[in-house]
Amino acid sequence: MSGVQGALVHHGRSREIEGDVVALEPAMGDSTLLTVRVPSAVAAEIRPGRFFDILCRPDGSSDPLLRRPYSVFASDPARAELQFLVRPYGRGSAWLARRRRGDVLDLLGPLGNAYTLDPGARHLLMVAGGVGVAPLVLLAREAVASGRNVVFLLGAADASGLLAAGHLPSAVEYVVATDDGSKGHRGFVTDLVPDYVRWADQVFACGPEPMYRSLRNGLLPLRIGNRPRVQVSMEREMACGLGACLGCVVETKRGMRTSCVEGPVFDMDDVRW
Amino acid sequence: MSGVQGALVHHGRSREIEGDVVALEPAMGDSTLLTVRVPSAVAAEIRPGRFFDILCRPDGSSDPLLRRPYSVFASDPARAELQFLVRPYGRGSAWLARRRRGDVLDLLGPLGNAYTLDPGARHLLMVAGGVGVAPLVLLAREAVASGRNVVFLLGAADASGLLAAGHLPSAVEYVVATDDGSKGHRGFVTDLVPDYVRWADQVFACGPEPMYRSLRNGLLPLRIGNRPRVQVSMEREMACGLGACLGCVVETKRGMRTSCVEGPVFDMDDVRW
Amino acid sequence: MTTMWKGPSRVPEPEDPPGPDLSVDLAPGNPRELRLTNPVIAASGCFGYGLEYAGVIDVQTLGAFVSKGITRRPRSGNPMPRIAETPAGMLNAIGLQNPGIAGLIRKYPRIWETWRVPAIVNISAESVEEYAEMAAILDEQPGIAGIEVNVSCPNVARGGYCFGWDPGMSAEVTAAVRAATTLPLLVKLSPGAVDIVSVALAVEEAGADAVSLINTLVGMAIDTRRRRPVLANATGGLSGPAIKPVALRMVYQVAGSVRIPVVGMGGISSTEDALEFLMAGASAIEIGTAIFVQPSLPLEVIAGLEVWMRAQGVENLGEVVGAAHPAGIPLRRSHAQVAS
Amino acid sequence: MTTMWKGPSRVPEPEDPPGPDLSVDLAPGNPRELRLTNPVIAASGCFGYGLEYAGVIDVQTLGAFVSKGITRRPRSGNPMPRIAETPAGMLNAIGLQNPGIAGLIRKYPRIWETWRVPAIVNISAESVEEYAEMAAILDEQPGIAGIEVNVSCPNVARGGYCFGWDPGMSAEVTAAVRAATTLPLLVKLSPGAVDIVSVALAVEEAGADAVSLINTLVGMAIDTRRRRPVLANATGGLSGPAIKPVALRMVYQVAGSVRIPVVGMGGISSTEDALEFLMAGASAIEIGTAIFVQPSLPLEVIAGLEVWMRAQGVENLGEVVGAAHPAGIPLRRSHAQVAS
Ligand SMILES: Cc1cc2nc3c(=O)[nH]c(=O)nc-3n(C[C@H](O)[C@H](O)[C@H](O)COP(=O)(O)OP(=O)(O)OC[C@H]3O[C@@H](n4cnc5c(N)ncnc54)[C@H](O)[C@@H]3O)c2cc1C
Ligand SMILES: Cc1cc2nc3c(=O)[nH]c(=O)nc-3n(C[C@H](O)[C@H](O)[C@H](O)COP(=O)(O)OP(=O)(O)OC[C@H]3O[C@@H](n4cnc5c(N)ncnc54)[C@H](O)[C@@H]3O)c2cc1C
Ligand SMILES: Cc1cc2nc3c(=O)[nH]c(=O)nc-3n(C[C@H](O)[C@H](O)[C@H](O)COP(=O)(O)O)c2cc1C
Ligand SMILES: Cc1cc2nc3c(=O)[nH]c(=O)nc-3n(C[C@H](O)[C@H](O)[C@H](O)COP(=O)(O)O)c2cc1C
Ligand code: FES
Ligand code: FES
Repeated sequence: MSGVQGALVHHGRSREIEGDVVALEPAMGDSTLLTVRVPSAVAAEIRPGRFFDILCRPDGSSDPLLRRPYSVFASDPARAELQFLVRPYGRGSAWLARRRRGDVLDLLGPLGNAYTLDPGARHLLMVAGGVGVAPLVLLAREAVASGRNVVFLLGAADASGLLAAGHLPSAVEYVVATDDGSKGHRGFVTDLVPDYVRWADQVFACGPEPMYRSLRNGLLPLRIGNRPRVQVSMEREMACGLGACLGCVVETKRGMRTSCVEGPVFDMDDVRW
Repeated sequence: MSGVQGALVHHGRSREIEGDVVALEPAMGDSTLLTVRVPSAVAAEIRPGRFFDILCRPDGSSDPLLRRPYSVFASDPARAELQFLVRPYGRGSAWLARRRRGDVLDLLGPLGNAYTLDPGARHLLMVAGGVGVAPLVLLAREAVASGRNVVFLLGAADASGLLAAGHLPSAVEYVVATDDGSKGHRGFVTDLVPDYVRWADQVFACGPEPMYRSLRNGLLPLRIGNRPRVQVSMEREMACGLGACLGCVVETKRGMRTSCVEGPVFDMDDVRW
Repeated sequence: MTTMWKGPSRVPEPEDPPGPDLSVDLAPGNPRELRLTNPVIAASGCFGYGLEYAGVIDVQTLGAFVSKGITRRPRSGNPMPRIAETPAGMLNAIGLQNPGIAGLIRKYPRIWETWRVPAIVNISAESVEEYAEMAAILDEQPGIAGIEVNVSCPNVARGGYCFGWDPGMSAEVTAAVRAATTLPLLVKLSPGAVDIVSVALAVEEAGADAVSLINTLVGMAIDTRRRRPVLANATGGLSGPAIKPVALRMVYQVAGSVRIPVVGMGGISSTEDALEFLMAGASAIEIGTAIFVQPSLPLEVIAGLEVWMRAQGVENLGEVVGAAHPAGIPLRRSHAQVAS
Repeated sequence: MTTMWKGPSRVPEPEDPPGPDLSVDLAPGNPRELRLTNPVIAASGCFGYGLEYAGVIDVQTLGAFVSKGITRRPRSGNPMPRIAETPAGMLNAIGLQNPGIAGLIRKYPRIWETWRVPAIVNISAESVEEYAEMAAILDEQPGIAGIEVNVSCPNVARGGYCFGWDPGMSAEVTAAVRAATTLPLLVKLSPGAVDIVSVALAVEEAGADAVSLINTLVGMAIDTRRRRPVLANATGGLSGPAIKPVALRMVYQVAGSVRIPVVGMGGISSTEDALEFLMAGASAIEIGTAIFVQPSLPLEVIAGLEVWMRAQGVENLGEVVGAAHPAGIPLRRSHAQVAS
């Protein structure tokens, strides 16, 4: 490590941090829950929806080249620990899921904006598709801690792909849907949304883009004006994570917006679908 | 794995094999002795000087691209185990030395020719520089087992870079040299050679090319004709390991020869220096 | 289906369901045709003369293989070092070490003649006449299924300007070779051309049965300790996964313009990569550098393509060739027509 | 030593031994000169307008940075997806999303004016006149240390043929920009030219203060599931470690011919890589893609070069520039003369 870099870390400028892997456990089907120890100042900066761009390759290799963004699933500032829920998909996630205790990860972050809770909102509806649970679990914990009511909808292919209820605060009403009906509603998670729209003051969603489209189509006839407000986390492939490359933009009614800095959370009504 | 590849392995044609890492232990300074379990038919094909081309990167990465050749340090056909002595140098060796028990390696081999013992040779002089000990340790073991006398010279930068005597059969006369004089002769290992030239029926060397040059210069005035015969293992960067790319050639008096198939062992007198 | 150039590479087992058709003809306009049982070819310079791999993989199962580049006279090649590793790639400056065309003919055709797999001979030369002369010599030989003309060579008469950079010079070489042989003729394009499409169109016009691309990009590495280029030759040819995006782009562009079959290559290291090239418009693919890393890869890709076709319900590979072009590509006759 | 363009980037501590000289002038023939405290520059399109990284690294320590490519009018860029990862590289087709030159001027010069680090503005255009017009506008602005002219753009008047592929067209752009501004002028060459040396010589002749190279190679990736190119734009620019060997070779060739400073780039990801480019003949280097992977990399390279120079006893970086050329390179005035 060069003195220069050390100095930067000291001045609190660099967001490149090292994280020690302290635990890995299976969670939600074939995904892995990764616990990483980071400087405690970093853990304190976490907000639901923010993410880290993680380097997913060994030292000295340049392939795969780019970092991969992962949402924070849980944050424990006291223990200076973060958790990520990693779904094995391609090269980066497979490498990450194969880490072992004691390995050191290179993380850039926290990055991006966060879901925002309206001060007056009491009833919160959260809609998650698959690994999209990650930021919403953190949000649900915060919301319950501040005395709000949370309904948490999760969709997965089958029962094995669902998150164990123990990861959510017990005050949360947790309702699930599976494609094959092996647990909960048989069908899409968005099918469940209409039941809660009138109840909800705010809606928060995280999942693949087709889920947002059906969420939006289902909501259109039920919403009154633009109420309840809906926030979605837009997944984009990212290069820099810092708003510099313009590779991750989302087309909004206000023009092109970077999803790494001005997102990943957008107001559903602001996005051009 | 495709059926085709399975069939090839079955027909004994492919030399691409999987090896399970069964042990890693520090050896010779900062090097690592890696024990790998391979199909027993493979372990039986080993001869001193032969090598395996090992893939030194995780699945799904293409950097570093090429395999790295490693000489067999020890072979135990009964247990179907091979040992490699890996010196941490660059990207490939660093990755290899970081493996853990239970990891699976992708090896191509055994490749190359081997040192040859002349039937009548009784007195064998082995000259190793650094990690060049690997194939000579195997050779020394075979030679002692067949009742020959072996003097084994090893050079290193300092005492910590020397191989523990326990790796060599006790019948071997083991003489060392260090650059800093911290053990044995202070200076080059090749300084020791003249003492044994008249005694030796055959000389075997493995080390960097400058070592061969000084070996050759030292021997020139002492040899009688081309006696004793000297075999050297020529290190070349390799791409294919199978004689196809012509990237690893050695210029010999008979023309360009591939060091992966027609070598790595060459008669010193055959090489154009 | 027309007859295969040589018998099928694998005798189907009785329990096999009727398999998808992977066969391809790389010289549909040529009466001598170049029918391959599958589109996977071992690339020039990466497979020796076939024999080097015969003890390691089942060479006969390949669609074809291309010999190391041959010259008129024997060459001992460049000084060492000849190779250098680069990020996800490698540089080579072998310098065309080869036994010369006479040396080739003395040894290989009579072996290849007994093989099921088509052998294609890659030729390099320094003048139009030399290319033609070599083609004429090969024309009479047994066991040679086709010629791949490497135009990434310096034209001595034009001060060493590379034949393959210029449509006119490439066409001249093609026409001369065409006149010298009726063998199936692939012209292997150079990625150094400023507009590779115009080179491809020129060699198509001049009589090539197919084009293959890309040859290596010119690159370099420096040894900072010695403060000198790593390669004795200073520059070398860059190959491997690193160049795949450039190769794929060029195949896409060329396949969108020519009507003869296109053979795509450059960094192919998996079935997925092979499919990318087929969808870009290649009728067949060559694998080079990746064979060094995994000798069984070409066989794995053949099997992988078959598995993929079954899974996707693709009966004839021709259905996939050029599929990534939103507006399609000019019809080519490399594959059997799909029954409608 | 002549005065720095802006003050030194780091106030030396009293206990510091006299350090090696990393400074470089990229416009030694220009009275407005372009003096950098060190040769490490953040590349265009990879560093936004500097502000994006100001909260993350100490931007002021850089040798310089180059803005995202600016056009005459604002552009909203290409549809998504705009990036795709490739082996040891990435493709981008951002499509020059930028606020236009007026938008740039409204926001950035007054910020840059307060910065110690030189800001270089990268410009793109579709006609010679447009390039000149933009240069004239920038000429009067404060806070701009130089212009980098991106000639890897289609010339609309010539049917979209890329300016940078042709020595004549590149020289025309250079001459027009030169006439419109006295600002230090870097011309950024395209690797698509068949002979990049002749383009470099032409722009040198036409009045460029320096050349920078290389811009991205044109590449492609295909999504085999959708059977379509990954990028909405089909093709994109390939950057990152994968292209390093090609970039290095071009820098080596260009630096062997021109007398103006050469700024090298393409895949630089470490101090070692930077040294390779310096030894190939670059007087300074730009880092692009690797900043995405490691934002602190440019600072690490600056420190790394200094450490290396101390270890090797190199007092002035000029001693190393071009060192890999066995016969040396034409003398350039980018570095202070070494005391003999
Ligand atoms: C804000 C955000 C939060 C996320 N949170 C999570 C999370 O909590 N848990 C989780 O499992 N996943 C999360 N993801 C997805 C994650 O970042 C990876 O995309 C995913 O793990 C797959 O990557 P891979 O390397 O395994 O697959 P790959 O095989 O590399 O990726 C699949 C495809 O995407 C392409 N690709 C991947 N990354 C890039 C890139 N940066 N630029 C261009 N192309 C690219 C690849 O080329 C390939 O075609 C999140 C993504 C975003 C944007
Ligand atoms: C026959 C033979 C037997 C060997 N036996 C042993 C042994 O028993 N133990 C041991 O520790 N080492 C052995 N080596 C050396 C070993 O193969 C590696 O070269 C060494 O481990 C360094 O590789 P690396 O990846 O760590 O370093 P790198 O940093 O990759 O290599 C150092 C330099 O060599 C270049 N390089 C490495 N491999 C290639 C290649 N294939 N083609 C082109 N350039 C290349 C790199 O680009 C770099 O410049 C042997 C080599 C040969 C030829
Ligand atoms: C070591 C080596 C030698 C090569 N020799 C030749 C040759 O003699 N003739 C030729 O046309 N191409 C030659 N090539 C180029 C390959 O055939 C192929 O076009 C190129 O390597 C790109 O494919 P790849 O990335 O799959 O290797 C050679 C490539 C390598 C790596
Ligand atoms: C996302 C991205 C955007 C770029 N935008 C520009 C640009 O606007 N103008 C330009 O001249 N070069 C642009 N480049 C090219 C880089 O400045 C650089 O020449 C190239 O990426 C090679 O360097 P690298 O491998 O270090 O990235 C861009 C590169 C990337 C990756
Ligand atoms: S990832 Fe670069 S702008 Fe968002
Ligand atoms: S490594 Fe290819 S011929 Fe030896």
